[in-house]
Amino acid sequence: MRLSVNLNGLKLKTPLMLASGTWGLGDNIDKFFTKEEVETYIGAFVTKGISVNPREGNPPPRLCETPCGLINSIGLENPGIKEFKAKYLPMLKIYNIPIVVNLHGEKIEEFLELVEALKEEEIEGIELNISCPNVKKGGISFSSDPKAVEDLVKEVRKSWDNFFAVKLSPVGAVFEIAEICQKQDVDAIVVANTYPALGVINLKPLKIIKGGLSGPAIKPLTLRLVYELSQRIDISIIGCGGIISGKDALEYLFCGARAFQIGTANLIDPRNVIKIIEELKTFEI
Amino acid sequence: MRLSVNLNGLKLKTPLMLASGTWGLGDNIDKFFTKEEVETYIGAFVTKGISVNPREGNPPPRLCETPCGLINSIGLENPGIKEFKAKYLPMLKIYNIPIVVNLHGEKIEEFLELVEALKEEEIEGIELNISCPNVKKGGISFSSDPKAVEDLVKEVRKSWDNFFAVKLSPVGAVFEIAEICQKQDVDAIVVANTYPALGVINLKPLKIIKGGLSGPAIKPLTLRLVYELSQRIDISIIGCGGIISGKDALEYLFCGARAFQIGTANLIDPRNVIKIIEELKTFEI
Amino acid sequence: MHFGKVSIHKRESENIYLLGIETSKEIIKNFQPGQFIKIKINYRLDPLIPRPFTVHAVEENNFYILYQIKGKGTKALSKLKEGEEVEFLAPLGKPFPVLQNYVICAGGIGIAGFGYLLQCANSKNRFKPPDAIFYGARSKSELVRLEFLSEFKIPLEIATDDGSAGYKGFITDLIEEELKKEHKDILACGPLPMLKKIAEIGKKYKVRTYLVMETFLACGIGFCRGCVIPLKKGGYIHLCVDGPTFLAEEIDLETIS
Amino acid sequence: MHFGKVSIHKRESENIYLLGIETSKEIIKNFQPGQFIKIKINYRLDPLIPRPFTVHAVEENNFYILYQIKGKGTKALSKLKEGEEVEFLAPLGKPFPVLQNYVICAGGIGIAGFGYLLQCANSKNRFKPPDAIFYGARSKSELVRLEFLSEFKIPLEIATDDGSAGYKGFITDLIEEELKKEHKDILACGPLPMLKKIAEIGKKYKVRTYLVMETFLACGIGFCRGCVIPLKKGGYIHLCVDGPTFLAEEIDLETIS
Ligand SMILES: Cc1cc2nc3c(=O)[nH]c(=O)nc-3n(C[C@H](O)[C@H](O)[C@H](O)COP(=O)(O)OP(=O)(O)OC[C@H]3O[C@@H](n4cnc5c(N)ncnc54)[C@H](O)[C@@H]3O)c2cc1C
Ligand SMILES: Cc1cc2nc3c(=O)[nH]c(=O)nc-3n(C[C@H](O)[C@H](O)[C@H](O)COP(=O)(O)OP(=O)(O)OC[C@H]3O[C@@H](n4cnc5c(N)ncnc54)[C@H](O)[C@@H]3O)c2cc1C
Ligand SMILES: Cc1cc2nc3c(=O)[nH]c(=O)nc-3n(C[C@H](O)[C@H](O)[C@H](O)COP(=O)(O)O)c2cc1C
Ligand SMILES: Cc1cc2nc3c(=O)[nH]c(=O)nc-3n(C[C@H](O)[C@H](O)[C@H](O)COP(=O)(O)O)c2cc1C
Ligand code: FES
Ligand code: FES
Repeated sequence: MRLSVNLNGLKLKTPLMLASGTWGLGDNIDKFFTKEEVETYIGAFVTKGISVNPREGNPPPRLCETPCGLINSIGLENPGIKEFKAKYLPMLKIYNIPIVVNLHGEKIEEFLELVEALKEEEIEGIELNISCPNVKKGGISFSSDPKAVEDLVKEVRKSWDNFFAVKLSPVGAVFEIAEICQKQDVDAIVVANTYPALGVINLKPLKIIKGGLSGPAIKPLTLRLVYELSQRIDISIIGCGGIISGKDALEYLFCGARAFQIGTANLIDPRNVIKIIEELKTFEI
Repeated sequence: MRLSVNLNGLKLKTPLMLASGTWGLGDNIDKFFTKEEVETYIGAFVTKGISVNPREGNPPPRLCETPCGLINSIGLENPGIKEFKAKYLPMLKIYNIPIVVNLHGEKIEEFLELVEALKEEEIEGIELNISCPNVKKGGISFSSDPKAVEDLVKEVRKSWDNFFAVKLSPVGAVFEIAEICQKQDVDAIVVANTYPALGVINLKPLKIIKGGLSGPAIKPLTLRLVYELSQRIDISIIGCGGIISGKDALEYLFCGARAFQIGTANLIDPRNVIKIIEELKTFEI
Repeated sequence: MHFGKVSIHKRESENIYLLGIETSKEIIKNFQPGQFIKIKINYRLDPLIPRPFTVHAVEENNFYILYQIKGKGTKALSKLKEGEEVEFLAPLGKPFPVLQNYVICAGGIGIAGFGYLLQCANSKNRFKPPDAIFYGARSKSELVRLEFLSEFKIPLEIATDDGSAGYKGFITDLIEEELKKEHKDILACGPLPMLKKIAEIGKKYKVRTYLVMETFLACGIGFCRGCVIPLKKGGYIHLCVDGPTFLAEEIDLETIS
Repeated sequence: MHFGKVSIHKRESENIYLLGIETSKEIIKNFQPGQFIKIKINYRLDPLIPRPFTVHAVEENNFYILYQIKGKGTKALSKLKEGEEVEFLAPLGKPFPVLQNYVICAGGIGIAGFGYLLQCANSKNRFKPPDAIFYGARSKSELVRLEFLSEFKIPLEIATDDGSAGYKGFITDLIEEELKKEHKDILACGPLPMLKKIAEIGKKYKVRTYLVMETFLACGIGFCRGCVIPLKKGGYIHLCVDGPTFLAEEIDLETIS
């Protein structure tokens, strides 16, 4: 099949984007891929969620495996926008593929500050994380508050001309928020982030982890969202949830997604990217 | 551990209930269990969803396996309340364990008609299915309409004195509905039914199935709901979602459930029931 | 579930394997031709649901299934090693009907269930031997168990799509030739297009025609109601308890794809 | 991921197995003691995430891991048969520090990583042999690879909880005795309570104390940020890239459970 995709101006060589938070910030990429491989197989990088100030993230345990799934509660560990620009962005720029910065804020002002800080950089796109279920303020509240999302998206659109995506939470007012994004001229929505979940690390004494569920377990749930959304609205959809094979990716594309992101698959094997694209290539379409 | 449970008067020898729709209506039980086994291991039967009129269910495909999960779209195939009482109930009555009838209606009047029809029978309990994601009217609408649930529950409670449970959908206004159940004196809530999902049966031409996801894949999601609900409200919770081992069941009990139901596990192996209870027994508590 | 041990696991063609399972005679004595088992594939959670396979043959305290690799379940099954323990539920479903003057027709892996029918018919059981076996496949290399089949001394008609063995073309052509000569009942198992064609032929020659159907199963025992086959008269029938063999005229083959 | 083939798979005690993987010298030549691999367990989706194991030994184009059955991943691993293909990511993490006058201390399966350290120290590599090996386990039957360990002619001190071999009691008692005599650095791997005790002893005798830590890993390569160990000075460090071996004094052992 033909691999290149144009998402409202964002040109991807392949429909595969590396999902936020599952491949770092470019610091270890060269250990697993040659430059040529990156530029052949990866449609775009999406960075780990970046906030205004550095965040050290949540205390352990941050991970728990579940049947065909993974719960994470990283708590948005990241170096903050300043260090990101100084230290990490140059490493990413080595590669000739689009960079999409995933932004995390707890208030509209924070998002706008991040957008402002990125304007002077040559960055192809931004993706707003309004869905992270791990941080009480920000994440959860936006996804259940369409009005807040509307205000946020309107302001960001005003000050950012390049590619602009919003990453939805799979829970909350999904359809309403998708419609708002369409109306406010957002270029694409990423459907979706992780699902609120709980894992038991130890029974007695009870030790639990609350976090977001990702991986193959959630594929049928997010696929349903992508399908229903694509039936109702016109905005470009980037599918994200449980893809670990070329066949999984095709399911998303056939159910209405124009591109897709892979997350947990990178953690299982960083070179799954290549397997997925090679599998897509062999598909007759 | 001690196995017997008293759920507001419903006495269970074990906390294990057979979930609705996953073990039939009693017609094949004797092929897999002796009477003694049933009475030793199974806390209560919950019947397949029963409606006023017979329903032949949805056209195939009705099932699709997903990673660690199963999508079903049975469409509430059932013989209707009349035939249920005449033909199936007597088969269930052979066993000396509580029978809980799962009721499906699309309007309040239907539920009330069902309750009326069951009054003359010696039945220990009813469970209202307000959550089935497969039937457009009824199911989906109740779970996103707390007011409708309030009216329904109030009416049913007036005319049914025995054990009365409401089975919630895991999506929609879960917390609001749980609170309504508590306020209206419902004896227990079942948390929860299946998750709206989509499976791809064939890519080209695209053939999909929309239905409800069950099985181990959903365990971390429903466990989260059970935990959060148990922190907020006081009503007895019956956990249901992805239990296939004694350890899974314990996780629910430790996270706030007083009893649990097993569904998909029955389809994998009808005798999983026994394995689960034997595993629970060995647990020191 | 019952327990057994892999007694033999042999590749019969590129994608077809013969799996022998040793278990107790107590269990096997209840097996009838046309019935199936549901086998738990590996001890982990993926694939989640045990997969169904017809009983292919029985020998002392061993039974055999003949299976083709289709997806993840059968791929996982093919990794089983001799000596490994397996869990299965059996016997499930209804036996083949007892027919008098009939032929059997197998397309590809559809041959699997007929082995045990032939064995039973051979041992003065209530089942009667067919007058002929019609067996079609894509090419010679996909025709399996020919030696075993020939033991029963029943005329074997072969067809392959590429003509690499027997008649070049569809096995249904050969059946039609046979029915032109003499009317006989048909018991058929194979891919859906073949079954649809067989149903047509059966109707044309007014013979009783039985088709072995397939659908994804969950419980295999009537619990879940997931395995429906649409009926001509409306409504559905459940493959796992009422089938897998059905009278062609009763099934709404049109709506199945 | 790299590919390899199971060259040996041997039970060493009730719950401990030795798994040899044959792969290319190109890959193995990069392995250093203290580093680990992440092995994909079975080709299906459950368990989903490859599990980490320290390199236990290296021989020609084979490397070995020594592992204990804990949960579903290690149980699945134990079913691997000789000759089967395995996929792994390696080498991961930082090597052990290079120490001069030191002892190693292993509790239970904690012995795994030290095999390769001893091999390297033996072959005039930059790693130096320890002055002694302290090895504790619950009972004699759980002490594994003693023959292999004895090849290096380094004093081996044994302790078992039940006294069935060596000193009856904790291995940390023996270490403390040793340090009373002479101050030496410590490199320790084992269960958390042992590591906490070692950290105390190290502090008391003012010796450099390194602990091999554990946590559930996802990526194993710095991508996911899931493998944090809390630091005394506040903040976290990532086990998979900065560890698994850490200076005891830097880690906030109190908050780890
Ligand atoms: C009663 C019975 C007896 C059988 N006997 C034999 C036998 O003797 N030998 C033999 O080789 N096979 C037999 N089969 C078929 C066998 O069970 C299947 O090939 C096997 O289950 C496939 O499993 P899998 O995991 O390899 O493939 P899967 O990964 O399950 O996929 C197989 C194919 O089925 C499709 N599929 C999945 N879900 C559905 C659905 N809900 N509806 C329609 N299609 C779906 C998939 O898209 C795929 O193309 C029998 C089937 C039945 C019902
Ligand atoms: C760098 C490194 C090197 C290792 N080297 C070896 C080695 O050489 N030999 C060896 O035998 N083992 C080694 N281990 C440990 C080994 O990786 C684990 O025992 C193994 O992954 C367990 O997998 P499992 O699926 O069998 O158990 P699991 O089913 O994963 O469970 C094992 C235990 O961990 C608990 N657990 C699960 N998730 C978490 C979490 N998020 N936080 C805390 N606890 C959790 C579970 O409750 C359970 O008690 C090493 C670990 C690391 C990190
Ligand atoms: C360890 C981990 C860290 C993640 N961090 C972020 C993040 O910082 N921002 C974000 O928007 N999504 C984050 N995600 C969500 C993923 O980008 C992705 O949306 C989700 O995992 C579902 O896709 P998958 O099933 O392919 O993993 C993270 C996921 C994981 C597993
Ligand atoms: C095949 C099938 C049929 C079901 N039918 C019903 C039903 O009629 N009424 C109902 O309330 N729930 C029904 N359910 C939902 C189950 O009772 C249960 O809530 C759900 O499967 C989650 O539990 P599990 O993960 O243990 O299967 C059905 C589930 C399955 C798999
Ligand atoms: S497969 Fe469950 S009823 Fe037939
Ligand atoms: S395990 Fe992913 S960063 Fe360490």
